[in-house]
Amino acid sequence: MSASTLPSELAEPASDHQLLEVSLGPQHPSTHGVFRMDVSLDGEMVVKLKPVFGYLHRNHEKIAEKCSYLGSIPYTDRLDYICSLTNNWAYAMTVEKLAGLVAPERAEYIRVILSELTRLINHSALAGFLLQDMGALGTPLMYAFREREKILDLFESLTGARMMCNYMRFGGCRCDLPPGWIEQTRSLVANFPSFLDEFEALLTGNEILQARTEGVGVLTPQLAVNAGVTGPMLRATGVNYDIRKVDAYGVYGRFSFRVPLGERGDVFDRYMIRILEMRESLKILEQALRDIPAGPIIDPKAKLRNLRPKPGEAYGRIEGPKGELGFYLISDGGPNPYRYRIRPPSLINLTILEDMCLGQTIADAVVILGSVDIVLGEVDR
Amino acid sequence: MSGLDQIFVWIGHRAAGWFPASVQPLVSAVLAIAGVMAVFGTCFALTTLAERKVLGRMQNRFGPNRVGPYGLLQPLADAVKMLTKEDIVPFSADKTLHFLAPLVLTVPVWLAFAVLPFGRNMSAINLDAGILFFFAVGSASELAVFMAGWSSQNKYSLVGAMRAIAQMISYEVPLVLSVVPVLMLAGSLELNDIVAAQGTYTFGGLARWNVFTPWGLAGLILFLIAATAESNRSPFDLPEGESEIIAGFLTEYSGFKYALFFLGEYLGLFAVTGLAVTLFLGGWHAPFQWLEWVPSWFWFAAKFGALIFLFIWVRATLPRLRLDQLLNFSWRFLVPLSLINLLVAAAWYWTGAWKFPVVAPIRWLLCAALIALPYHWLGRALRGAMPPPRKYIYAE
Amino acid sequence: MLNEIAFLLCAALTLAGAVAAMMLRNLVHCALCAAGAFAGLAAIYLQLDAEFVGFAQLLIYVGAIAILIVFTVLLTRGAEIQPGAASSASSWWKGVPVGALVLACLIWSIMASPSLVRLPSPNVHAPVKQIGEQLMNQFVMPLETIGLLLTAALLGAVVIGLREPRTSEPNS
Amino acid sequence: MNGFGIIKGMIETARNFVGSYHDAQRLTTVQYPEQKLPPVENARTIPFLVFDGDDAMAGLRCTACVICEKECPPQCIYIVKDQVKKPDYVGKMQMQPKVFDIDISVCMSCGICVEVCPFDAIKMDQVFELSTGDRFGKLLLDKHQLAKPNDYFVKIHKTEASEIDVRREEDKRKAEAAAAAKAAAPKSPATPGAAK
Repeated sequence: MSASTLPSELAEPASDHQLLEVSLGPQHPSTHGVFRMDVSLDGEMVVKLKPVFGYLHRNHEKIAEKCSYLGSIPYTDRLDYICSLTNNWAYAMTVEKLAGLVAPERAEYIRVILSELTRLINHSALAGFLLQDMGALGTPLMYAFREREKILDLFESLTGARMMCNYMRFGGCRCDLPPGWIEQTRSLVANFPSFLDEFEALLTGNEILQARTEGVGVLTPQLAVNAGVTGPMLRATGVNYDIRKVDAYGVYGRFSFRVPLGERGDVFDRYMIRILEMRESLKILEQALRDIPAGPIIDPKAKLRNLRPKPGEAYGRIEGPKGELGFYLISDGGPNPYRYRIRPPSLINLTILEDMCLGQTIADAVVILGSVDIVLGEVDR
Repeated sequence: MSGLDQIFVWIGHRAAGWFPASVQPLVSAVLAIAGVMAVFGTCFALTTLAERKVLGRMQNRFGPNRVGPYGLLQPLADAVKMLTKEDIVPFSADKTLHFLAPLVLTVPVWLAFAVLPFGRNMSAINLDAGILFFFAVGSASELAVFMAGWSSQNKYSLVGAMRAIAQMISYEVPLVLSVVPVLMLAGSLELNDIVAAQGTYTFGGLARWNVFTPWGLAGLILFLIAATAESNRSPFDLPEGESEIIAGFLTEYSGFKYALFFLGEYLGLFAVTGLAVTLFLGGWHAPFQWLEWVPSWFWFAAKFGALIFLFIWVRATLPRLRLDQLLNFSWRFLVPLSLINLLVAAAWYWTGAWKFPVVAPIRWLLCAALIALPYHWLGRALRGAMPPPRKYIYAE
Repeated sequence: MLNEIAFLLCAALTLAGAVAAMMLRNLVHCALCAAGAFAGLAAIYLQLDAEFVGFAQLLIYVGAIAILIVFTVLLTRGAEIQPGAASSASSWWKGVPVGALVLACLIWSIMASPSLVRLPSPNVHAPVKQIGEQLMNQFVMPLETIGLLLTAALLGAVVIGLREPRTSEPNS
Repeated sequence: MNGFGIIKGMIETARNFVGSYHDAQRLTTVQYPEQKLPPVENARTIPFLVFDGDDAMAGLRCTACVICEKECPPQCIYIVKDQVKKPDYVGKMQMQPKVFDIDISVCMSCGICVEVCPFDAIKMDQVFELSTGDRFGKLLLDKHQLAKPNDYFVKIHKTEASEIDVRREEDKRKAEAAAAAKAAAPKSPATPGAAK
């Protein structure tokens, strides 16, 4: 759209057949990172929407082919930089399948605790950013970040870094829980529901929020399943698919928790599903913290350096906060993988953005993008 | 008439006295203008700081506290920043309009302060048609917003300007309509008469302000909602919806013109708040009889501060409405309600003549019901068919 | 002395606005100059101490009609700057005599009319209350008919403006 | 649209506003330069080289085995071996690095070099005020800037450091016992009955 046509374009604002081409470009306050939507508007209504991404492509999968198995663990932190521990777990689980290692009990419990804490971080941050897109100037976001900071402090005292944890290893975890860590986590889990109640009191009953989200960006279960959408977005449309229940990987089989399912699949359902999922994660955390066993945290057979799994392939997947995060590795017996492929839930959930946004206004397109919960690190890899 | 209450009037007369008689009216006018501009200029500076500090405290963090004690010099720092920042004008912009827009927005808003009574005989002019002057001057801001949006030759500012004009036109109707009951019962358009009408005190020494009557309370709520929309503040800040169209019609402005726009916006807010205080909260009258000794301008400032805090509080809490909801809300909710409010005021006036024993509470409840029921029905109609409350099934 | 200067200033503003509204090439500039002319008129009313009319003029013309004109200019795609369109037709000299003729008969009819003979009525300070009462008592019929007329015009505008509901073409 | 949800939300922000004046939970900001968060033991920012004793270059534990250089994912360590050998803490002759550079603008503080180092020579530091004016020169730290004494290591990572010191003391004592036994042994072949 060269500059020369701009003035004439502007001279006749949208009437029936003349569309206003606007690119909600990589530099836009509410695209959650470098993501562009080429939108053509008829007045305020979205007529055509083409998502453009790739601005944050860092060639992660090719670098992993040249890096040793151990070397690419810190890179998985940078995939979905909000929930680094679940990325680590998915990668470590895939390599364990490849190399035939088994993590001891205590390590599996620690992994469940850390991934549920990461789910709390992700969902509360999402609710905060969704309201920020709707115009609530930062108040819900600040409440969400106040709770997220407490969890990040726990991560820092355990793994050393708040967001780039680099904690899981093949066959277990890098270091054991520091003294007093479990008590701190128990007290956090104890008073987290009070934050959720405060958050719901501030938002869920709010008429403006209901007006802005009900019936907006409706996703039908058939389209969701056909497009391969997973995670809270899929469950918001009513489809019962949660990999923690389907695969029962790790020690999830031992915990009793429920999976909330939505009714209409619009933005309000997605927001509510994430709030309810946070309450379920709290239940899992209570049970895991209650009966975490003592014992070693790494499989004695696990080798740190020049791990050479026997040739073969493996696909490991977990229920990440954004959906089914999968790693597919092919090993040719060498110290680094022959092929290293990631199934990014954010990218796959993003492919149907246009179907949800057609017919809505530009303000809704921004809110729908917010409810899809994308992180560009994972979308572009 | 205690000395402290009339201190500003006394200073004005003494200062005017030094000049020859012929030019005295001009001097007193200039003094009044200087006084208003000084007071509301500093009030603008302090409100930007107060807004950031109160917003901060509501979000569990400190507001600005690095520049000066408790951040008091922050407005000065902002002003210097705004003055020194480069004033970028886009190449394809319409230079003259781009320059004129902030002026056309700010100048009329200063005029609106001429009519407001800040204290006992402390209003710049006693215009016979005071409120009409206030709204006449206030309506020029739409033109300025259009000039800003159009001259920036930028898609976002064009969309922002369209939204701003649609919002301002559709919220000016309820703004004016919610003021009409006050005029009807006060019997005059002059603001000093309206304040005088609220001057008497009832049995418990409680002042007889308009807000204590059902139509007054409804009128104040309607007026404040329409006022937030007129001054583009939070639930209705669509014209510069940060998350959607970057900064709406302000996108292409920087440097001092940007600051001028904010000055115009805040002054519009002050003017409307001043009017709300005068019409519904009894202008400069004390809330109780035994508080009469406190100077009158203090009461005006206290009520003014309370309403500004309310605006900031609303800004901290509520998300933004969509354009179609915004217009529906005005035309299908506020305008009918303010028309019904006229009926309630009439009912209140006619039931004034009843004399049987416990008349006041019955009369109050009757009129309150007259406004509450339509409020509920219109609310339900606006929301459309009540969708069944969401039930979330849990799969094991 | 002060009044004369003020009056001349307002008159100059009004005239300049009106001429500019006619002569400028960019239609949006014309619309805004027209708004300037309306404001000048309001200033003249205020000088004649007709407060109510002055503020009403400011509210209605500058507040609403100017926006109306600007919107019509914008939405009918007139806002483009027609490059090269001469602001005045080539055969302008034919128009001059016609203009002079119209001006002559205007001036003649004003001079001949009896109203000039009457003494200028004392500037009665018409407070708003008096205007209100007059409107409600003496001129209630014209007020109601104008109200009906405006409502009819409003409904007509809405009907014309109602876009035919576009059949949204089903996509993919 | 009856507005009670909005009022409930407003009460919530009001509670936070009032709470921020008396409840520590509702005002969580740490005023950074004046107040600082207590240091977390496991925290890690950039690596540093540990040396025993007081002479940095002589007491350097690093034996230039270049394992960390190979394992570092972003390849930000550069080592050049020195020909001169020096005895380590148990007296065994070990190599030492002539050049040991870490480019801390490339380092992503992942801590893999610490895990793979067999000599406990490189550990993760906790200093984070590293901003410098020069993007290239000053961010390439050489051996002298990286070396820090062992008691600094004990101060910041207490548990890990104390374990390592205990193990090293034990090795040193075993080595001296072995050396003493060896020194006593040459005399014993002359008198076979004396060796125990």
